[in-house]
Amino acid sequence: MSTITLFSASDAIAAFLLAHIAYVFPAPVKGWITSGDVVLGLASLIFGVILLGASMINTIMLIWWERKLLGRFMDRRGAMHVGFAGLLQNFADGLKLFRKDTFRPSKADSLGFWMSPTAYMVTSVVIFGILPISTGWNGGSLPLTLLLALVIFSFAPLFIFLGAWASNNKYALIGGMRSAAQMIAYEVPILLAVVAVVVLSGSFNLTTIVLEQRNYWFWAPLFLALIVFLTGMLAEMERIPFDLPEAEAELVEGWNTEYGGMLFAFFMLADYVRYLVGSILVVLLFLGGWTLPTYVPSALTSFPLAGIFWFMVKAYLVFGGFVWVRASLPRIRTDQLLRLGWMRMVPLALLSVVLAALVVAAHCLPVLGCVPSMGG
Amino acid sequence: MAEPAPSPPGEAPGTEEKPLLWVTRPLATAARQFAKSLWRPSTVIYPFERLEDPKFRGEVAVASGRPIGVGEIWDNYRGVHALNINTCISCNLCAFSCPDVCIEMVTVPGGDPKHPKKCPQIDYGKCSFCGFCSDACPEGCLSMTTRYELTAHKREEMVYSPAKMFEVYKSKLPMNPIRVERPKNEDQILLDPPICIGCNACARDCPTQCITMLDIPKTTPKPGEKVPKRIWKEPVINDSDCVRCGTCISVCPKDCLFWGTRQ
Amino acid sequence: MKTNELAARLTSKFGEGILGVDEFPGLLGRVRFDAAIASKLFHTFRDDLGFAHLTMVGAIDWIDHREVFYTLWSDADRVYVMLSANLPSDAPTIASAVPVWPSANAHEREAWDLVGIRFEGHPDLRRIFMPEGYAYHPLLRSFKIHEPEDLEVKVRSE
Amino acid sequence: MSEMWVNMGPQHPMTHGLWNLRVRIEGEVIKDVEPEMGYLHRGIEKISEDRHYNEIITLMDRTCYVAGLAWEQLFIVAAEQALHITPPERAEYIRVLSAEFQRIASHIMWYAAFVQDIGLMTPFLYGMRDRDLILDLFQSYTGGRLTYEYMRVGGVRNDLPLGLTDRCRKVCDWLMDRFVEYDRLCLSSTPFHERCDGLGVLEAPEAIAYGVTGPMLRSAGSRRDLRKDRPYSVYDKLQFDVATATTADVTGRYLVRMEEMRQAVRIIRQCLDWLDDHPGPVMAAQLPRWLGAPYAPVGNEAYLLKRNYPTGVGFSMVEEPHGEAGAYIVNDGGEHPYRVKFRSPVLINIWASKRYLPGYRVADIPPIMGSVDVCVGECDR
Repeated sequence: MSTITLFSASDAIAAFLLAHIAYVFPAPVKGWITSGDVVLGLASLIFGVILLGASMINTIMLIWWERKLLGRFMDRRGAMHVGFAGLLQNFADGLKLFRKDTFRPSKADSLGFWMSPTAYMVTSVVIFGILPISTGWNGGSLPLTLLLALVIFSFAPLFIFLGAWASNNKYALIGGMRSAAQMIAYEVPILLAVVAVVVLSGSFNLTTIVLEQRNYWFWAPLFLALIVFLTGMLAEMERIPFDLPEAEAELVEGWNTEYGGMLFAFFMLADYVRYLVGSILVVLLFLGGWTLPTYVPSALTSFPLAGIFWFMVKAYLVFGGFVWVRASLPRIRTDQLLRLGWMRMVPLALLSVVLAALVVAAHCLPVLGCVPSMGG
Repeated sequence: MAEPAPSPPGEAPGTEEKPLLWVTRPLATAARQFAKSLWRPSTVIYPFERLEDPKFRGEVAVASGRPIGVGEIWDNYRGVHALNINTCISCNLCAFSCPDVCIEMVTVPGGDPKHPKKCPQIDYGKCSFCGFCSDACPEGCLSMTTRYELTAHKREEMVYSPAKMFEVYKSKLPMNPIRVERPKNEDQILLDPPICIGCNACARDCPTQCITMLDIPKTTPKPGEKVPKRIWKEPVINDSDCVRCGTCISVCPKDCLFWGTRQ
Repeated sequence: MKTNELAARLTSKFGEGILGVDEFPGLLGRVRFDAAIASKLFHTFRDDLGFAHLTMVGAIDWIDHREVFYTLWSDADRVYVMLSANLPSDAPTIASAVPVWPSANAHEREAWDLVGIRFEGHPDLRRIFMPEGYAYHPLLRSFKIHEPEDLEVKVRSE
Repeated sequence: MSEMWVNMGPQHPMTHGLWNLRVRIEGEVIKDVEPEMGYLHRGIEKISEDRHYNEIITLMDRTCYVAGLAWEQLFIVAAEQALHITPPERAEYIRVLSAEFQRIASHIMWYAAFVQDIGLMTPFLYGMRDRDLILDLFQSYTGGRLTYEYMRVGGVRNDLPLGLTDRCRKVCDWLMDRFVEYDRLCLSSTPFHERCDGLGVLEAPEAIAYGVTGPMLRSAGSRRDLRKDRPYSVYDKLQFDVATATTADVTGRYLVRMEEMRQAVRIIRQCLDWLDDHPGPVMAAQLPRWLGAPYAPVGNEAYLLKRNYPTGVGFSMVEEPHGEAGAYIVNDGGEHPYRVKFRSPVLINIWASKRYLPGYRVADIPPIMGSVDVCVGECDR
């Protein structure tokens, strides 16, 4: 592909830097430094830093977006004083949290207590490395990107439970256990809904899945799967109405009750990273990724970085939907949540797999104008 | 035992209207509010938009679809007191009526040296803004305004001296226009004449100058009593001017004044 | 039911245990009774007279003695009645109403806490408002409000 | 998981105030509870013994800080009985108007806090927004937004200002629309029913035995309402229905409170019509001196013995927004009451949680305790 991608840009920067640094070293080292391996390594590093910065900024913008949206749903304004329309408010909040003392309860387990926020943060951010934001804007095009993303996404309950247990607090422990139960329960419908997408697209590669949606976006045939996926994502992201692990009415702050200052900020930021990842997955799997329908005038899709722009617009709108749900529904109970997951979502997801298979079969029927390109 | 009555029709609203779908109605309600408040939510950006600003009241009322304006009758608010030092008669009634004992009468310049003028000083750290003091004020010089911002860095700053409250008065804030209906009070200050020594303390300290010492012909001294060699005087209280502050009772050295009803 | 009917019924049942039935504004009456018959009287009021609802238990310190009063409500007659018993100040003890009306539990804890009435047979007679180990019963007339230093010391020494 | 005690409070989002609910749980199931009160005990009964009758009114506002006027009415009814004073009828109507508006404000406050307890924050802001209108009305005739100090022994502080009744009518109409909106957010929502149906069940006989009153009792099908059963003030001249439900659970309490708000609007409208037609004084013509507006000092100790004040007792029970509040005043003929005893409905309703909480789950505590409508100020006094 001739367009500049994020990775090729990082590669160029790395090569440029190494080529200029190499002069100071003797010849054998010089040769090794300018070799492809080192360039690739540095390029990956630069790529990671750019990605981290972009994801963090997007995350903080997401918090702003939620605050503003939620404010309007509730007949109030949301953040509005720091920066234009409160855009910088979350940076200010972050600074405030950064300046706060981080402390550990005396009877908390040291390793688990310190490790869990970091691990939670890392496992959340690292998903960005494999999500294709636009054509060419991903780190690696592995054949099983989708599965990898979901696997990393489901690490979280482990670290949540670790941190909750380690902080030696009853509320935290209850919250952690709820979190583990809830996330494990909702892995199943999510994966089944994803299976429907995979059946329809014939690939586990996210880029391929997006490209397969060039004729129609998958939400139309897979509406049931979309509902299941959205519900499951709400549960995985622990948002109202499924935010039982941090149900503040009974559990104070749930599993992160004992965390304060920057540690809390880590948890909170990682939460929003996960919200962003969830919204992006919805866009990738069901809403056509960075593509727009063909009847859209080409002026809207041809400007520079149009793919990323439309992609982010979609992701933010999907997250707006999550905010809308948060503004209108109360939180449900653990047993009801599990019942909803196993009794309603799993059958619906299975049904949607069958529907996807039917759609594929219909494509192969000659009377409907067989489109044999489906499937891999 | 309470009679267990089945819920009559119409007494349990909402039960008859079943939701169409799970969550559609709450979602629609929130969305409607979103559309309504998109341009102008009904919250107030407090330090910049103020309810006491008349222009602003209308704006909020129109924008948020409220039936009445925000803070429409703001002037009745019971806020910081305004004190008109010039008309204060030092009657002490405000201090007596204060349930929190936060009013202290302090000397202000303006009185004659023998009888210094005293005006109320209010400790807002204790004040509960009940308005009993301004209700009790017979001259209407202590009144409550719409000022409500009382933050201070030190406790001493919460104590408002008469001069400070006079500045509040001079700032022309809207005064509380509510005048309290005073019940007719038949109790008066009465005199127990045999005990009175005519010392003039009550007339001297009366804030409204409604006590005059009149010559009383003291014709029949009690047997064995030593008759002072001076003219007997007794206080006579002009009842229409009396504000019933009780100052005369408290200064009377012989406790010969008391509350009662004239037959 | 009228006040005199109530008086007649109670006197016929308890005899000298009932010290008198007074007129009381807004109530069916005030039954003054001897603390010795408290438990039986409560049962009579709940079971025979239909006063199922105990609304208030309180106590007054009359310096030379203390008075415990109970107000009861009857759903059938739609009327309140007040029971009151005088207890000696040095041993203010009366039978608990908890076996009859469970709602007396919190009321009696409050009366013990604030006025120092002992309710015999109460399952859990602890202080309810004041801290555990507090030295005073604040609603006694001998307790003066303006003694902050004194209070502090007493609480700490416990 | 083995059993453990969890302290919910004194500073906990569920408590709505300062009290402690100790819960013994096994897994997520509640085995036993132990409410602990007293964190907000201010000794109002003791302070009242040192205050003039009218000065106690300032305490009444602070007894329950969301239903100040209801508690003022409670005290006033008892005090007027103890002092043998009859207020003018117009004052009674204004009091009922205020108390009913206060009932709506308190129930809206309850609604806001309760729905936030089950995780939905939007109604909180809607509720606060709508309650603000009532506070605006209160401010326009009492002068206060939270602590009103409006009622006086023998009447009320001042008459309604011009145009207030029309403004009240507008607010009433607007509120009726808002109640529909509240129901749309909660009653038409399946998750709400999932969270509230069948929780905290307390049937009527048990509720009566445990002394539970107010909406909690009426949600069990009992038609007990002191405004009907033992009318005080002018409630016997007003038309309204007693709101009841049959389910005795959290949803039932929600329905009862919502209906009570509608009935309160109905009462308010009748009061407004009456007030428009009957101008007149709002303060009794004859009052003892120490109750009049200037609270002059009493005088010398020697002459205190000369006074001839009436003695008496006052007993009042009032249907307060949280339940049945009571006051018992002993007037021994002084300026201060000899003893004031208040009955707090919330204290008993909370205490009965020993009966209606065990068996449910930890996640059910917020909706159940939320449906009690806890106001710690009046619970601890």
